[in-house]
Amino acid sequence: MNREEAIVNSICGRFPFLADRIYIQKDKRIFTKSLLREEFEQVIAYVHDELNFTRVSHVVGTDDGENLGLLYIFSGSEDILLILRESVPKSNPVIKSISDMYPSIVLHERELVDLFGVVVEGLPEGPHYPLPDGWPEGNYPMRKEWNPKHFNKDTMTYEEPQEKEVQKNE
Amino acid sequence: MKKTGPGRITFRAIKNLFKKPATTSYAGKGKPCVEKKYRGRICYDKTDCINCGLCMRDCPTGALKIINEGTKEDKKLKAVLNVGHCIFCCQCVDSCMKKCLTYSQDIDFATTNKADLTVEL
Amino acid sequence: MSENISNNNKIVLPIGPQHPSLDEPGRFDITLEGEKVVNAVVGVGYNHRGLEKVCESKNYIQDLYIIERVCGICSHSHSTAFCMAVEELAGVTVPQRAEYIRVVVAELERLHSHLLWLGVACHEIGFDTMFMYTWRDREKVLDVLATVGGNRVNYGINTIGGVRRDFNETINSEILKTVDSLEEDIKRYLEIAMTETTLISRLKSKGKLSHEDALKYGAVGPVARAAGIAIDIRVTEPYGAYKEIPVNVITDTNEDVYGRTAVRILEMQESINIIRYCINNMPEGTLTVKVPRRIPAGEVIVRVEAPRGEDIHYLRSNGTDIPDRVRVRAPTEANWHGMKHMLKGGNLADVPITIAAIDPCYSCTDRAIVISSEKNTEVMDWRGLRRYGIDWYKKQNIDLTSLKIKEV
Amino acid sequence: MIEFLKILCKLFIFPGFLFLSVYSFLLDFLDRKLYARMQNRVGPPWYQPLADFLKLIGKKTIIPADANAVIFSVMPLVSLAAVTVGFIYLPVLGKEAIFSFSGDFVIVLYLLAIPPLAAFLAGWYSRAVYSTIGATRILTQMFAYEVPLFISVLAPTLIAGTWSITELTGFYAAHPLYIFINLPVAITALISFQCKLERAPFDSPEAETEIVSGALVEYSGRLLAFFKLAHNCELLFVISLFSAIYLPFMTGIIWVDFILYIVKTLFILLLLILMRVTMARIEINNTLNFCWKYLAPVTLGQVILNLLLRGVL
Repeated sequence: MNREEAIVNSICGRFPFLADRIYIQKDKRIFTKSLLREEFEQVIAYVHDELNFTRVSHVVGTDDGENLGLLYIFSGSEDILLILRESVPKSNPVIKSISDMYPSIVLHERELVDLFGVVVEGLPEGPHYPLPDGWPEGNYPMRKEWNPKHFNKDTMTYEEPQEKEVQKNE
Repeated sequence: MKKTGPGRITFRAIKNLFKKPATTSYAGKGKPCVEKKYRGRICYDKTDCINCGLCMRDCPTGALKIINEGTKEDKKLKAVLNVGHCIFCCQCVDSCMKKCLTYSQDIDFATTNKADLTVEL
Repeated sequence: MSENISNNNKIVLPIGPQHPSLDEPGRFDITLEGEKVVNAVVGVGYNHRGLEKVCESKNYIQDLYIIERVCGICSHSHSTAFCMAVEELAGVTVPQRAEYIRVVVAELERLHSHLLWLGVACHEIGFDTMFMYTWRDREKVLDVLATVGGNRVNYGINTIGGVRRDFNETINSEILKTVDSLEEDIKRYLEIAMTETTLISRLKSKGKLSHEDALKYGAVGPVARAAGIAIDIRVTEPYGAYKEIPVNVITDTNEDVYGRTAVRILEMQESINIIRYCINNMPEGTLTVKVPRRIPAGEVIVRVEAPRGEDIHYLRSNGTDIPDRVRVRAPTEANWHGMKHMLKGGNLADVPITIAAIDPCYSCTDRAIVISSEKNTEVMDWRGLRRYGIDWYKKQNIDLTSLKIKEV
Repeated sequence: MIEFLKILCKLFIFPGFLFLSVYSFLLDFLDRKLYARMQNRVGPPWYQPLADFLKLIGKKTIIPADANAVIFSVMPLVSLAAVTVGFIYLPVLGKEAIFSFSGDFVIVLYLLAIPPLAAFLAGWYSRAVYSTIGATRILTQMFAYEVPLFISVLAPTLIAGTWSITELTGFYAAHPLYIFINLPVAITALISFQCKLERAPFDSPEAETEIVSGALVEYSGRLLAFFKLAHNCELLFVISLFSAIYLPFMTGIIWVDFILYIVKTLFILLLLILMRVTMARIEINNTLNFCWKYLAPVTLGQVILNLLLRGVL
């Protein structure tokens, strides 16, 4: 049994609901399928405290249509990457910050706030990153429906074109 | 631990006084001379061009436009390059099946007029 | 003034967004008590260009060049990572010769990046002579890279499925010649770094990041290695030709800027060895393998050792010729987290060198449409100055009012 | 009348103000050129310092709203005036200065302290963060170098037994071998002069990468031009003072002496440049440590030695 399988087994032993949702993609990459928020919070404490995945490389936000996917990439003393995927609905994208366990996640969580419009509970106060301070509310550039062509850089407003639809109707 | 002390490069500094400087003065001294393999502005030879559009499809910045002013049978092709957008990756040269595009060693495009940056090849 | 100097003799010193010691815009609000730094607020994000969003609207070949321009210095490692990701999704194997060429270029890039860093670091501590010397020697590497790749910094040697240009005898001998002369230079730098008192006094025990903190804040690259963490993707997760090439991980236990300097100089030596090995053992063969334009659906995470540390790319495709999501985690991004920790407790004089010591690449971090935000500028009378400038140019018969700059 | 014109000529043309400014431009050029050549660069053309000066003169001067306008605009002139007046007492042609009296040494030392003070006041009343820090650093640095500098300049006078620069130069010119006694203080003086001129490695008051350009960060246009001119003149002033005290070799023939003076100044400049080229910037607290730990004891030792020698000789 190699190291990857050992890790998978230890996670599955602790969290039986994960058994069919965790898989080894290839050497040194362990992925999980989408977890709900509550599940994620349970797993992450275990991963940090007992499996010694003490470093978080980054968190990738993805737009999966209805939901937003968040991929947390952890690594530890071993060179295996463990990727935990959390899924939150676009309509109510609330997650809990893990910055108390992983102080280096703050910048990445801020990025989720700015680019995907995720609400991160427990994120320390701080400046915007990476968008400027005057950025209009409700504009989340990395969501698929946001098209940079409709953003006016001079007035800093996002104008959804209505003419186009009219043209279509014609 | 080696012995430490200040002024360890004094000798080298004095030696440099009698050496040729590593820099040259560029301003007003003509065009720079670059290696033969350097990727400069692209060149276009329309004789073999079939107007397939592969170069335009692969251009990351949309700097290159091949325009057909004639009809489908009687082609009058010309290439327009916006040097301001070009990033000199020369992917168009690689993408071209008929080897119509090549790169030159022309790299000096500085101008005060933005319109000068759009050139016909 | 009044807002900058509060009652209890604390001064908030803004370093940036424009400052001589920063190569790119970033903002550091340093709270000073006398000369001592008591607090630091790190603000980055000035260089956000929205590259990841752009990548989602262009095909893989176009993306390659966009990704290459994430960073001007470690461009090759970004493009290598992206290529590896695409190749893995497409399920193709790159020819051995191409892998070797990638490694040679990667190591040349490391040489040029570290020489650049050494120069910048020397400039930050006011040692301009060393700055000039290192940048002079860096030109040799850039010349070779221009011959190999065609450009000085964004070489464009990678393509999806291999490399675009081959090596021949002349290039090989040129590389070996450059590397030989650089080896002597590097020995000299090491000697200077070891013996020059003023240099040591400026670098020793500055910007401390202990082993535990480095682990806690997730430091990568030379910063982590200088804190004694032997993490090097070339060894821990070999990719490409590194599977066959012997690589030594350089570590240091100084945990400070001095250690980072030593690590970088020794890494240059290691790079030279790798380049020699590659040139002497380069297999013959083709350069590229055909990769379909449409990449099968899937997701992949690729790690590459850039000069500044671990570079992670996430790529997800949906079966078309346009990627679904590209995420670049540049090495600098990981090193920012410990910055506040490093700055605190030092002197004002240590601030530039401490910032420089992680070899910050703001563009990398921000991967970034610059959106001008003059709203935030705190110039005393910006509008007046601008008006004055416009009037002045008008007198010279140049009309600047046609330029659209937003009024504050 | 002719006597009066002669003095005016001496004051304003040679070896007074005109000579001072022209030669200081030349020294500035040589400083930059040699600095560049030692770094393997081409360096500026010979007219660069003058061109810079004229360019700055033509630029608009901006006085920040918060700054004290009077002090802000007067300080460059104070700095320049102090240097120019001080130069009158330094021997250029042979051992004769334009003016001299028995206590001019003290005057010169006072005038020497004015340019840094002017820069400090200019920085302090600019009311900007960088300039405030720069000004504080200037003052801190003054505390560091003033004592070693003064003692090392005054130590040679103990042997000569005079407080006049002209007489001092004359004394050492007559007894050239005595100079070697003063060698330790010559070295400390050179280092403290470098420190005084705020050149690398002692340039933390104007450290570009930390506090942009320190005290003078808010200056622009004409005022900055005069500060720069004053700084150049200060360089020449300090070099001339050094050559008068520690290298008083002369022949007695006026034009030979003048050439000797040029050679001496260039030699000292070379030493100053070498110091600038070969070292990294020292932090301000390390400058303090260095000056008080190493320079001050050496100079004090020299004073004791010279006092003892005085009794013997």
